[in-house]
Amino acid sequence: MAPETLLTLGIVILLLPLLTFAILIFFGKRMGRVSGYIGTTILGLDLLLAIYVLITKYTTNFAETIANGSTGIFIKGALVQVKFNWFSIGKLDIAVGFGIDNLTAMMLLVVTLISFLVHLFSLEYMKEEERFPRFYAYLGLFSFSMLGIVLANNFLFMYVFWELVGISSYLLIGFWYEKDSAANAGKKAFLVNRVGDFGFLIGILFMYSTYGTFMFDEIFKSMGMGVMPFGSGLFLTIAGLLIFCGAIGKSAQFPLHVWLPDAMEGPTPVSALIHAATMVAAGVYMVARVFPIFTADASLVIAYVGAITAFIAATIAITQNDFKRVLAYSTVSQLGYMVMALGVGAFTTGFFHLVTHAWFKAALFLASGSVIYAMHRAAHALHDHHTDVQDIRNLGGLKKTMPWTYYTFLFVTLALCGVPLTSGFLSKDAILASTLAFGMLTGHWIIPLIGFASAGMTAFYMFRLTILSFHGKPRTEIAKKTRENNFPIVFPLVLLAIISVWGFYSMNPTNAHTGWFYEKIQQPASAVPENLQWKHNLIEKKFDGESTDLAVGAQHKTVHEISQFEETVEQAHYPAMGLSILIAGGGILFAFMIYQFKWFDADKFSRQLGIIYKFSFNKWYFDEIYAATVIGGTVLGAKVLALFDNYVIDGVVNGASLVTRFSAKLTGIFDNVVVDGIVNLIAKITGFFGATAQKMQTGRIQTYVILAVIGLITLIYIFI
Amino acid sequence: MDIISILFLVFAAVVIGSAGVVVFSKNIMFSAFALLFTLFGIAGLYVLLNADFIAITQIMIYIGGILVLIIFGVMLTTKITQIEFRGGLSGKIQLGTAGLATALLAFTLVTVFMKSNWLLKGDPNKVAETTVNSIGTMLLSEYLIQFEIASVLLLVAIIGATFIARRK
Amino acid sequence: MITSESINALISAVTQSVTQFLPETALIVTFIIAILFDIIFKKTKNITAYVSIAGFVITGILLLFQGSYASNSIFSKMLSIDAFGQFFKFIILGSGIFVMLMSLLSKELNDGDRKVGEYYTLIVGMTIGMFIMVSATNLIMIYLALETMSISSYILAGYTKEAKRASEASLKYVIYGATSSAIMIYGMSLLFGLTGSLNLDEINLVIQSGVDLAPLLIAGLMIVVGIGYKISAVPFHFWTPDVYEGAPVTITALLSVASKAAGFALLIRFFRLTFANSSLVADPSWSVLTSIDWKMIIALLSVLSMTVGNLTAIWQTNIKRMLAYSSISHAGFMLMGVVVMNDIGVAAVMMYFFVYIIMNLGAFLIVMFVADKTGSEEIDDYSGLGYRSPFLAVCLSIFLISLAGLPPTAGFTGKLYVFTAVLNSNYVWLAVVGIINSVIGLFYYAKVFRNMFMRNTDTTESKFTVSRAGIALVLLTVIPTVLFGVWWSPIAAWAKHSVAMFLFK
Amino acid sequence: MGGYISSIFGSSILTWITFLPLIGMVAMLFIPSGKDEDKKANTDKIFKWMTVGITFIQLVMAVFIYMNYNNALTGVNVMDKFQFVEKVSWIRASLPLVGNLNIDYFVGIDGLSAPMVLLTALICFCASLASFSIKKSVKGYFLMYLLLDVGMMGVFVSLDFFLFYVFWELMLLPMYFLIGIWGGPRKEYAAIKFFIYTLIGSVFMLLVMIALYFSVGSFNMLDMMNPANYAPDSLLAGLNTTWRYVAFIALFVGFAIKVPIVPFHTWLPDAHVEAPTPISVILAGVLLKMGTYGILRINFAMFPDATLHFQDLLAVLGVVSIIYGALCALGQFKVGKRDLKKMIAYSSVSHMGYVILGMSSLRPEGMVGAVMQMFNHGTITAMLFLIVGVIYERSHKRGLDDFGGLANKMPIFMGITAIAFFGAIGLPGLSGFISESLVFLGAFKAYPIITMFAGLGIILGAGYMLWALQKVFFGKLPDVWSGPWDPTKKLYKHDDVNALELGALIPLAVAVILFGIMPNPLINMMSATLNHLIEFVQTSPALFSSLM
Amino acid sequence: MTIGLTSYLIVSALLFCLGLFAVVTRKNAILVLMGLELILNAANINFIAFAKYGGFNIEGHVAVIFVIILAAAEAAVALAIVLNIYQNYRHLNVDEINKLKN
Repeated sequence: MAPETLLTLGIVILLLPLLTFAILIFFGKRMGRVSGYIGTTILGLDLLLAIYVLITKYTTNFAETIANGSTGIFIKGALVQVKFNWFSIGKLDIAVGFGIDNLTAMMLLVVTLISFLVHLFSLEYMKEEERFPRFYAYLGLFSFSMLGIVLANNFLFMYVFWELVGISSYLLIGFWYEKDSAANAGKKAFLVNRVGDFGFLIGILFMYSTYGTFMFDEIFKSMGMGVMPFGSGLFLTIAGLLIFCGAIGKSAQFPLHVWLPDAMEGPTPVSALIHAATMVAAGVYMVARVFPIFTADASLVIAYVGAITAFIAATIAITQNDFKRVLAYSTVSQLGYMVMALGVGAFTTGFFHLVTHAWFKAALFLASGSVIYAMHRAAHALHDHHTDVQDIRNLGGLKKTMPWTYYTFLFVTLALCGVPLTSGFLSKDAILASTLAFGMLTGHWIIPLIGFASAGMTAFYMFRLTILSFHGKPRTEIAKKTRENNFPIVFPLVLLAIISVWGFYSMNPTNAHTGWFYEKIQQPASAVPENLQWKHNLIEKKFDGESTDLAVGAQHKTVHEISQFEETVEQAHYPAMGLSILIAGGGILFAFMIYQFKWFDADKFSRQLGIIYKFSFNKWYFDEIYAATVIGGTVLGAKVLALFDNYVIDGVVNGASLVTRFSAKLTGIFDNVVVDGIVNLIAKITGFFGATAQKMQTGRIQTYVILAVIGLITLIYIFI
Repeated sequence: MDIISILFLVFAAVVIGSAGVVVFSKNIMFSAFALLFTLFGIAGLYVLLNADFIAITQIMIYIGGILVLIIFGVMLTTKITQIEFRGGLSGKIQLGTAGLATALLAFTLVTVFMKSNWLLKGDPNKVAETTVNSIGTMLLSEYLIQFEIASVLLLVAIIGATFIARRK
Repeated sequence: MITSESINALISAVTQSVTQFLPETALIVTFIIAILFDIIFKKTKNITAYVSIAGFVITGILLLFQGSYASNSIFSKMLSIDAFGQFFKFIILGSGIFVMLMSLLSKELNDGDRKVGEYYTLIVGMTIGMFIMVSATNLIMIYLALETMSISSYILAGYTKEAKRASEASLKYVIYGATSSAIMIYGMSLLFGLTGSLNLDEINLVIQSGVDLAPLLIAGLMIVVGIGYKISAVPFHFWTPDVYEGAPVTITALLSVASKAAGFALLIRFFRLTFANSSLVADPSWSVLTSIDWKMIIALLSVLSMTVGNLTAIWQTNIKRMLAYSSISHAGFMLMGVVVMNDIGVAAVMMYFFVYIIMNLGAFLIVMFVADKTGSEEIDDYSGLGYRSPFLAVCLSIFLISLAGLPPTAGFTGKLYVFTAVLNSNYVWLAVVGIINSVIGLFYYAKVFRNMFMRNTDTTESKFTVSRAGIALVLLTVIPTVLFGVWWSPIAAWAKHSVAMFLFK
Repeated sequence: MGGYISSIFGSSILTWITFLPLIGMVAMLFIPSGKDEDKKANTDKIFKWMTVGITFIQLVMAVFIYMNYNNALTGVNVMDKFQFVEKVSWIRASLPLVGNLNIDYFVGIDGLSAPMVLLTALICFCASLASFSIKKSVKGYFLMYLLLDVGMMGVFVSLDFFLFYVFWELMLLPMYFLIGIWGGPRKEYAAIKFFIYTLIGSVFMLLVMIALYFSVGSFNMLDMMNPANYAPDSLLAGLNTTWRYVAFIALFVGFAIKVPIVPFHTWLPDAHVEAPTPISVILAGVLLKMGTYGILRINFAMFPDATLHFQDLLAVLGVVSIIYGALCALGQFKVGKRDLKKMIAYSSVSHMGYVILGMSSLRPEGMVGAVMQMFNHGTITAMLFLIVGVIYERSHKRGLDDFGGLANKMPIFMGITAIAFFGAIGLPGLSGFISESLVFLGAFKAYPIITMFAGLGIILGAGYMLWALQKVFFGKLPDVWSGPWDPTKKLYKHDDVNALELGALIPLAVAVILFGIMPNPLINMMSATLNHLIEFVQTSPALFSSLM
Repeated sequence: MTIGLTSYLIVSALLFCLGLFAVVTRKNAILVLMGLELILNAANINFIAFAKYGGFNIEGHVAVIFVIILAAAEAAVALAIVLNIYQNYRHLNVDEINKLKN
């Protein structure tokens, strides 16, 4: 297969969902329900193409081309990319392009598959919706944007699609904009993301101003040759961290994780698509994409951010009662894992977890959708519009009424908890092993500690959720009346559950490193100067001048040249595995003890924990803190400024009355002397002079004469 | 002290004194008659300054014309009554300001005049022959155009004054 | 002493002078004919007006011919015949004709059985005074001319004599004017004492050789009082608003343009001839004699006039009064051109005058029409005018915009030239003051068009318009106001040509 | 250069595009407005369609200019690199002492002005469609409108400073009347405020113009850019002299008021709030650009030394404007009447800050970004104001609290609104993104720290825009609006936007999307010129000093 | 003390100021006019004095003649105006003739 065809296919994959969007936004209203089928079909086609691209990519070796000029098709290692000029500013070309390497190909599959399944799922789930075509149009836009991130081979396109993802998620989360909570959640998601994007943008600016290009491979190349922002390693670290800010926002890492749980206001398929598999994964994907630029310090920060996120989210998830919110915090926690993995230097592992997590988390969300949908229908049938159908306290016993949903849910929960024979076991175990190795090598023991602790908590809260929802007896009338959903809803669940089986990735159920995944997706060599890397990541063999060519696709690392880190990971693998099974098992057991067998009273337990429980239940008060500080501060500043501005304006006219009003409103905040003061003063002075001159005109002619004489005398005395 | 000096002092005293009466008198008729003395005094000064023709003109036009005009004016408009200076606070302020201003101006002028060098030519003590001759020559030669324009001016004044003063 | 040769020489000099004095002669003849016709044709109402206008036209033609003489001095150095004077004479003549035409349409003047014969006669008399004034080079000549003009204008200001406000205006004017001119003649007497001469060129020679500065300053300032009152420069302006408001609007118009023009011509000529070093032949950048800072004095007057005029104008409610203050501030602007005391400044003043006359006359014309129709001169009563009489309102707006000095109107051209002159002499501070003032000016002009267009927009009061002749007269001013805003080469050329002043060399 | 028709009847097409509205105006003057109601309605219609026709022809001409524009030519200070040039002697008046005062009618465009001409034509056309709702004194309105059009077009095409100044002031008065007569409740105040602010700026420009004239001896802008033309002892001769700085500041303040740059901005919210919709559109769409255009054309090119000296200050002012404007816009949610229009007005302050920041960088990316942003802000903000207008026409309300849920009532409108709002927050794919990114790219190279602060603007921008979007379009529809907008169905047959409004919105939306995806056509037009300008600014002072 | 030019000038200065004082303080319009005459006479004294001490410069005398003529004309006109005021107001109090003001 010619590289051109591969790239063309990639671009076709990218553009097909946009076609959905274009068709549906203009003609959707007339099509009605047909629009759903159109969308699903197109996405199905997309999926097939993605599978085809994946297979082709993984089975073909493309001949390298020698770069000739700055645009055209470039093939280096596993990376096939095309570059072209978007626009030029005189002599300065702004080049962009798309690239496909193994990582991309895999990610394409993840996105299209999940997207397709969500499309399918929504056919049923959203069928009552008035704006059904609009929903599919947005889904198309989202898929397009997400695929754009995946295919981008440069920062500019990355950012472009990054923002598009933001806006389409805004539209999807706020899809039910009649509800204030939904509209707020969409806005919150977008704004919190913007905060991350702000850092991302600055990071990109660092890169562009240093390297003069947006292209990943060119940046890596220059970096490998020792070019650094402002010529300093510190700024390289800063730049890396700024770029990572983008991921913090998108992947809901601490401290910007607050938007994700709120985003559950969106329709559940959207949650599955955006908040399980794709959008939130974009951050992780991006970190993986630019992995070579992170210095040791930057990596360490990344690892800690991931760890903290994983921990905080897990603690919160334990106490939540909303079905989707539990899953949401679980997602945040798992994303923390991925980031942490990337941070400690386990590139493939992190990405592997992304893929496996995508499947089972999507399944979890879709299952929750299935539950909610069923509950909704039941509630509708009972004319009950007050009960919160998402509250797990209102569920229970669904195992019987919804068996398909239950069993798939159970299986993927196991995968999430890291129980052997699931894909989750493979990936999570690998992560824990890496962190353990990292701790051993660097002494940062907190990271593995948190990793294991979170794993235990994950197991606990997932089974809390499962037990409360599905086991026992129905706690409400509605739950009793639920029944299993039909094909478009169940099929995706089953499919996703199936591919969460270990065998799809590695024949060895205990170690994924031997599977095809690890073979195809290999860690790119770092582009950072050696003195800024972890020593343990250095490969013994020194590169000579020629092979310092560290393009993204340069994954052809000689296999037997192995770094200290990789060695340690191998050593740590089995201890970590043992430990993780123990901890996960413990967590599951604990959940059963409390919720299934009720050996302890959960309420009493929480009361005993008191503050800690409250802290967790209120999500560590993040929202409140932000509302009080960042948002409050901004709003206050804006308010003050707007008042100030109002005052400046009106002050000119009716100074005095406004001063009173102003100071009544904002006593002591503002010393109103600045612009308005000056303007007022001028107005007053001119007014005064005008009035004085005015008063001289008394109408008495003799006064006039005196004044003229005084004028004369004054002039004489001035100039004498 | 020669006779000229004494005469000067007398005339100066008459001029300033009666001018003071003009300015400060409460009775308008007093003022009018005081003005008569002032103008006479000035005519005297002209004589001292060897300006015979001008002195005569002063008496004829000023006293014979203008002053009579003014007295007519007074009689036509005013019952002979007391005329106050401006009253009230604002009047007092104005009076004070006016007094100060004119006093300052007088002071300034006097000081400056005492110190200044003027263009002095010839011997002032030399008694000149009559000035009528040269004035006449000058009026009809160099100052011919002024002479003509003055006539236009008088015509304008006549037309204007008659128009305004005429009853409807 | 008196010999036949000297008499012959005198006669030939006088005849020669008279040939160059034809425009003024024509005016005097007009004056006399007007008086006679007024007496003879008592029944024909506006006969003096027609006679006067005809006389003015003839004067204009003769004035054109006057330009063909080389600059020189006539009547024993009493008057100068030069391009400078010619320019101002045209301006005066033009505004005189315009005001007479305007008067023919004025309801204020023509209502009842008022006799208007003297009115036009006095305008002619006033014009004679102004004609002499712009070319006078002798102190007594100056004084006489000033008085001729003043006496006419005292009467004209109170011409509607049964109206209280007109008679009040007249009284104020006469007291203020007579005092000012008395102070001026006192100053002239001092100048005479310092230099022993009444002729400006001889005075100049004596000053060059050095005189005492203190009395010279006092004398100069006292003369400035007399001229300053004519051009309404602060602090000698106080009569202006009251007289402008009280006088018939036609006379207000005449006072605001013609007498101001004469005053400026006099001011410029007086300073040029008296205080500039005349030993340098035709020096376009005059070198001013003595250490008295005349430029600063004028600058002070200029700044005061602009500022006080503008700031007070803001508070006015009567449009004539507002225009009076506006004319004070315009005097300040024109004084900026005098401050630099060189030819470019003079040219700028001339340019400014040319356009100022057009726009100011236009503004007063419309004020007259509106007052005739609505019976009010209050700015508040202009509200809704834009809907009652769009033509007048739009034209008034154009005049006011031009007065404010915004392009593309003629007013901008004037400002441009004045600022050009000021900046050319590096008087940046003065330019800045002027610029700030031109912004302030906008406030009160805007007040009028705000009232006309933005207030009372759904007025139910009847619409009105003016006669054909009225429209023609308005267009006569509107068109040049706009035209000279975008194309002024001819007036600039004329102004440049007209800075040439006879310098006794 | 051949190959295109550069003139019509012997005059440059620029002359035609500039004075076409004037011709229309004169024609309109001779059509009497109808006396009774029916006839008045008819003549009003004629005036409306005449204006639309004229502005449409203008637009066609602008497109024609665009198609015949040679991207390779630079312009700025090189006379023969300008296009569609027409130079006719206008005023030849000599003055004593200073020689001739020569003013030319000199028009021509380069890459800086060409996009602005296009923008002006586009905005004027769209705004003319939005003017159909004008009821009061229709004739007067359109006369003023066309006069305004002449002034704006003239500013962008003139190459003679004097001509520039005349056009600059020419546009002031119609604007004053348009706000003052056809505006909202506080129209008088807003109009006079606009007038005074702008006038203060322009009078100082006048002084500098005269001073430049004395130094150079010509009003030709290109001559003023050539250091060799400065008379050695003139006020503005030399390099980095105090007077040059003063002149730079005076000019800058004049333009900054127009832009407006904080702290000269306070006229803007008032003017926008009170102005009728089409005038807001023009105000935001074109007038503000005149300020930045002036800074580039005059401040930068004539005072390169001062530009380099004040570069940093400029950048700071840009960022202050970005942040301050954004915060004030955000503040509208907490303070005052919560007026949507006011919020958009403040957003303009913020967005124009990017232009200042971009140009201060003196880098190709920043400079192109700045000029791009001028164009894009023009289209996007014009859309925003049109959108407010659409709502206001129907409900006579525009408070943020007065609405909600309009998205359901007006779905098509919602779609277009989304384009405008997302364009304003710099969404990729829409034109605002390109220009803002370019500004950031350029500015970051020159001023990393300052630019980081500017980046905060994108967060705040998203904040207030989305907030407003939610307030007005999302949530529940208040009961007041649940019925049809116009129960009689006379004016609005549907709840959604009507064809006329779409006619105004869609061309702008197309421009926003088109230049968001393919910025090339626009960038190519300007890049040669702007690169040359940067080079000129950076090398000219050295050249200057070598001459001394 | 010798009587010289300065003596005459001092007399004229005092007369000038007295006249001015009358102009600005007297309420009766006719008295104001009288004050004016004093000022003019002060000027005249100057002219004549300077004429004598400036070498019998006859120009000064001519000037005085014109000033006197003017004074007469002015007085006539001013009195006519005053009479008119009297007809309109029935008094001559200049303070109360103040309807025209801001």
